[in-house]
Amino acid sequence: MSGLVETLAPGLLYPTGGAILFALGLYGLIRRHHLVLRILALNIMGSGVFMVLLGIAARGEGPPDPVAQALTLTGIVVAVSATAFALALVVRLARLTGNAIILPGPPDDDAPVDDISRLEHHAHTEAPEHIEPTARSGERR
Amino acid sequence: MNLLLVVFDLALLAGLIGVAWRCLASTDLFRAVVLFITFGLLLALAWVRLEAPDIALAEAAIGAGITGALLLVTLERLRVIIAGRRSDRPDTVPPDPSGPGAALQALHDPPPEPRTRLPALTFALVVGSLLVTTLWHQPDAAGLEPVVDAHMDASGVDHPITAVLLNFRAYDTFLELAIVLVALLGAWSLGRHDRIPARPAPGPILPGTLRLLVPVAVVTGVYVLWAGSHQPGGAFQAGAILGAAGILLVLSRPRRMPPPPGTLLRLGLGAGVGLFLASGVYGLLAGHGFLGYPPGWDYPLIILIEVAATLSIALTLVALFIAGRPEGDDRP
Amino acid sequence: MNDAGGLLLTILLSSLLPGIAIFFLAEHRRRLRIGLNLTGAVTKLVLVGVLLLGVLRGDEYRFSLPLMPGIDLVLAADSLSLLFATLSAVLWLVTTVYAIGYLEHSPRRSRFFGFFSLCVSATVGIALSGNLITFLIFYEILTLATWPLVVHRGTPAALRAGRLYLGYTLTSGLVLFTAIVWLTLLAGAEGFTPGGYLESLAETHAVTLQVLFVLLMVGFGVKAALVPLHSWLPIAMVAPAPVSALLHAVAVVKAGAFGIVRVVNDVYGAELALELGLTTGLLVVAAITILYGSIQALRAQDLKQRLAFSTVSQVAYIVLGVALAGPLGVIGGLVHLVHQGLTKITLFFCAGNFAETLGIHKVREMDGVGRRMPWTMLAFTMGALGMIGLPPLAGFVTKWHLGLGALQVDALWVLWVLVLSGLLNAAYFLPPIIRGWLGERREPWPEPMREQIGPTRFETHWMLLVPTLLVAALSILTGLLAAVGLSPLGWVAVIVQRDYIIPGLDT
Amino acid sequence: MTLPGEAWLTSGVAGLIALSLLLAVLATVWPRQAHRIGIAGALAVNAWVLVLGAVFLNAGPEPMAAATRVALGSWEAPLGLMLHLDGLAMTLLALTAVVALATSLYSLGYVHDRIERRQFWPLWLWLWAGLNMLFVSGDAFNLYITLEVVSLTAVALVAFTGTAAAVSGAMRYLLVNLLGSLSFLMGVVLLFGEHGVLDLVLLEARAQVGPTERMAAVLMTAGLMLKAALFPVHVWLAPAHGSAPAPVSAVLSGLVVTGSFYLILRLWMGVFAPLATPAFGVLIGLLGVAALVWGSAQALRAGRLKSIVAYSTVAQFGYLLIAFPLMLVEPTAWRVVVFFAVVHALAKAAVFLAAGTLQHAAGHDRLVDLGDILRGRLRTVFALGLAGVSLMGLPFTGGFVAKYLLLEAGLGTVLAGSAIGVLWVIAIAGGGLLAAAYVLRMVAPAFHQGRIRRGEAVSAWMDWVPLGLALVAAAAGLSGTLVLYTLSLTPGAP
Repeated sequence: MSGLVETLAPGLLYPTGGAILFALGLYGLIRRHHLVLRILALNIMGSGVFMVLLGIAARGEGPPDPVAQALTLTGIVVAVSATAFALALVVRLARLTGNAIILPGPPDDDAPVDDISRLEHHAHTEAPEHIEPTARSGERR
Repeated sequence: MNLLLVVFDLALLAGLIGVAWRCLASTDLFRAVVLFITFGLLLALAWVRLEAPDIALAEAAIGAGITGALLLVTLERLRVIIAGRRSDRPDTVPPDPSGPGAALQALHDPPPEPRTRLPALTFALVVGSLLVTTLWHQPDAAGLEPVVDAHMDASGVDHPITAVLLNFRAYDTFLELAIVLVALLGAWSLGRHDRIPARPAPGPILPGTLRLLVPVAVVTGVYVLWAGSHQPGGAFQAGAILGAAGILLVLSRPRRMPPPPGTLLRLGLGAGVGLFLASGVYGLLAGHGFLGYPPGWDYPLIILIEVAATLSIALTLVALFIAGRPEGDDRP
Repeated sequence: MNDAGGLLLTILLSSLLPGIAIFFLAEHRRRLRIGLNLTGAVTKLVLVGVLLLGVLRGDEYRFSLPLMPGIDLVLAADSLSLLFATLSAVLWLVTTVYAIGYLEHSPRRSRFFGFFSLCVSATVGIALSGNLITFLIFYEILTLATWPLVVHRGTPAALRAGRLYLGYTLTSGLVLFTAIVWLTLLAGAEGFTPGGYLESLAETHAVTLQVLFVLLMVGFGVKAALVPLHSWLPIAMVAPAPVSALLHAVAVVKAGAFGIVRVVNDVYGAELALELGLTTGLLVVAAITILYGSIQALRAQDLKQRLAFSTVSQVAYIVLGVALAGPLGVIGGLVHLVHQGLTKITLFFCAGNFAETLGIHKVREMDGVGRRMPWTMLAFTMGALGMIGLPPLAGFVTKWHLGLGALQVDALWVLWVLVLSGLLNAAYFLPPIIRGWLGERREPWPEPMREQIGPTRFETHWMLLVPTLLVAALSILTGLLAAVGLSPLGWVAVIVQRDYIIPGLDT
Repeated sequence: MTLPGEAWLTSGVAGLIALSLLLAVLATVWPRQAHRIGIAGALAVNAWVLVLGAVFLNAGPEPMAAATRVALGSWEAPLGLMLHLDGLAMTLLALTAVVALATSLYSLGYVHDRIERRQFWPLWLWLWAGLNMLFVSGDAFNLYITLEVVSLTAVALVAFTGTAAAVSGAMRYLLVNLLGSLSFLMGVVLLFGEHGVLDLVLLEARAQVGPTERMAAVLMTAGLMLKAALFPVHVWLAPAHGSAPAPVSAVLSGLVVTGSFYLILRLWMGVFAPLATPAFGVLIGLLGVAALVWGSAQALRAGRLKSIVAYSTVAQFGYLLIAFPLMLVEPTAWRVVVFFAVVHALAKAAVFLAAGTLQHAAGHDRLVDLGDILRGRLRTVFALGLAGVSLMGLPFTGGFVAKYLLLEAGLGTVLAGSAIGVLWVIAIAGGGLLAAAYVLRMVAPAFHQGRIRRGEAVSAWMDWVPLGLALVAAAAGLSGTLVLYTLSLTPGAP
């Protein structure tokens, strides 16, 4: 019994849990399409990494490794920053396309890209531009 | 090492994995976000168990709190956009009505198609099992704890994590502040901010609570910041707490946000990195190495940087919650 | 030695710098453009003359620039490079004048003359290259610089020809590139050495050297238009006449042939090439090309097409001479480098004059042109007779030496090839001559040029006529005065004497 | 005159980082003047890098004498963070400085709207600072952080045009980048768990062939391959690079992607060096061949000018993968690879800038309708063509010298008896032909008959900077000896 307890020390248990969370997040990232869910999946993967790191820090005797903990702290702040930016991008994308998923398939090569140096402000050109490609591709056919 | 703790660990991990699974499997996004916040709180518990109270504090405040708020406000924004209720933005394109369930995709994600299940599952299983095998092979390395311990007296602070963050690996921490700022610059570059899609709460309860909560949060934040030099706490946790207070404030009066003056706002956002960098460059010029402190000045400088960083982080987090750049920033 | 190297660089820059300046010139700066063009061409000719005298005196010229560890960009002047450099410099000057007259009223002249100058710089670079890598560099630049000239008209046909041209030349360029890298890996970045520098490898790497030789020949053979790699050349005829003249007489085709000469004589060495059995294959390919080109020329009804296939056939004489690997054969091949250049450029100028002045494109349209344009027709006749090899014109000198060379190495069958091709030459060149002088035209000439620019004082624009007569005269003189010391034949004999100490040479 | 060595080098490296960070921070808090700060800074950084390079080269030829490690805050590894400067880092710093200067000047003309300028410059200066930090970072975790700085700024800049295509490209780019970062971070954590240190030099000294190294190598390489858009995880690149503003595309294709590749190279020459086996090399090389073929095929099909250029990046990075098996046979081939990457970065940036000018003049970049503008703007087409020649690997450009050296390494493996080497040689040589085909697609319309139009007016910067950079890319052909010498000053590398 004590052998089992020894084996299941936090220094081993938590890294294992972290690895499972990492794999789980990866699975979700592949499977789900909604961008918010994908961002959640990435966050869960990140938590998995932090759990491995803190689990490693807690291995062995003595106090936990402060460097590992500091790295985790840094990692969490980086993760929240990236998440915030990603969410802002999702909102922007939804505003432009009405969707919060990236449509699968190859990118539309003929979609016009316009040139910011010609625009006074983004807002004025987005709507017509979004309509244009379908009209043109119809022509070609 | 007793059995009870092992059972606790197993239960906690099972809970974490279960919640994460439910979160990623849910078709309702709101539900997924709530589960994710739960996941964050459980994680904080796990960090406590791993003797990492600093991280637990940060996880609760940042991982669960701020991230949760960001996710919820995003869902609300998406709902508003897709429902097409907002007409004050000329660039809103109505969803393609012929698209596959376009209107629903805002807050719902249909269950994934079965044909990707097997390859995805196989891939994830292979990665996971390889990781687990690798981790089980690793020795109980002592890590850097002894090295840090040996240099604590030269660090200027008493708390090892703060010593690592603000002295031994100050460069990382500087860049971490920079990333928070860069994320905001990125969000701002996407366009001006719109109104927070919050419905004014009826009744006196919210304003009353806020009147009580915000001062408490400020006091807590300042305490956490000060405590950081000798016990768990520090600039990031404090910044997150203050930021949370700011978010509450923003939420409580969504329509009556005074536009902040552009220059002052920019200065406030850049104060953390600015001061950090200034101190670092001084260290370089004075011969203590880039981001080094002059002997004897380490404690006051660290505290000064932490104060500025707390302020900047709090401001940045609130700004990230608002997302777009304020009008004042575009004035000539 | 530094100053001496500087001369080589100056020769290169004398066409490159005006070329770059012309690129940025506005279209209407006509005088400045012409001034730059002519200054460049004359300067180059004078400088090459200085170089020629220097080399005759026995001075050495060398310029090198480190390119990669162990590999230098080397310019050097030996007698062989001067043969080609002089030819290019003379013909460039003439062609420039002709091109100015030819393109007088067409658009995008700045672009044309920019690439034109670049093209000639590359050709001279090829002539002055001191090692294979330098040769490759200029060879590829030549490919790229010629493409805009081929597609200059911008018509679908021109673009198709350009694509084909690039497809052939770039592919062969890659083959060449690979072969040269490989060779350099084996033997180092040696400079061209008379007699070759690969003997030490012959024992150990015989098969590799044979494979490399084939690759090198494929690489150069496309530009030299050896059968079966020649298809691009007749199609590239859509280019303006001065470009065709340049492609056929000076730059592209000659670059390929010159490369073959360099490889056989200065990389492998005739002895090693013989020893490895490499020359026989080359000889057979050259013979096939000579006959095939002649037969195709006979079938072609378009005048420029006929000239193009004639080029295919004539350039193979050079290769044939080199592949004979005996001193007299080499003399025949090398001298044909010059003879074919002068003669063929005469013919192309004439064809251009006919097309520009009277809109003549087909052989059968030439009836009676001798009366309308006697001078051009005279030049055409001289060129054609020279090609046929009528004594004492230039072509005869070539064929005489090739024949002797064949006898010298006991390759009797080559004599038959020469005789047969001479007959075929006569068969495809005599009809236009006969039609031109003896044919009669009933209806008036269409006169597209007169409609465009009004009446001309001579039978055509003087800038088209003078260069034509000049090159015709030169081609006649090279034949007539072959025995004089400074004639191409004399110079080639000097080269062969000085650089290829082959026993049995008695001239 | 003798240049002081060691002390200058250490402060020079730290000073370079401090300077580029200072510029970014200044631009952030003072956005109204950001473009002026940016240009002044670009010139200052270039001057700094020039002096640093001179001091560095002067300290040679012994690699150990020139290479420098800088302890930040005077805390040595393993406790503190170390920066390092060696031949590899120095080369890439110089490349970054040149491309960044060109991009900055170009952006003066390209981003002229007052409000957009304020958003653009701080992000761009942070990106540049991030790249500089990436190249000198000597710590595994710090690499993760700098990678994140680079990724976030790069994504933000891609989304900058604000069009649906750009934002969707940016979103995809961000997800890929975050996944790549996490994969990389997991690898770092594994290495830390095994060896208890993060410093690359210490890790290298302790590394052996074991499960941790293997798994970490897989995770970190996969993560970086995602970021570098190496085949087969390249799908995100074309939408992102093709729809970004032109100066951003130039930086992304020229520098950001190269940065990730640099890191792969650095890791496999250091920590993971014992893991490289011939079979692994062949696998990577095959991926490279596939990338070359696929990328070129897409570039031949793409309908938009910038898409062609973006797909060309995928194709050209195939060469870098093909170089891996060569390095296993001929260890010094890594220098050739870096030289190739440097030359590619210069040429690719020039092509993107030229494409941006044409796009601006025409108002679009659909190839079928671009002919009149191409005919009207020959200077830009010339820049495009010249840089394109470098991509083809034809003389007289840097691309030729790089291709020569690569081909030499390839033939070297054949001569060393590797049968598969023939495939590498064919791919290296034949890739140039494919490149020629797609470059011709871009340039040929300028030679068609038809209308001539100059289109919208462009600023002088947009007119001349592409040409200038294309000339630099061509002149890089003369820098081969210098670059290879600089690279030889890398201790620990063959």
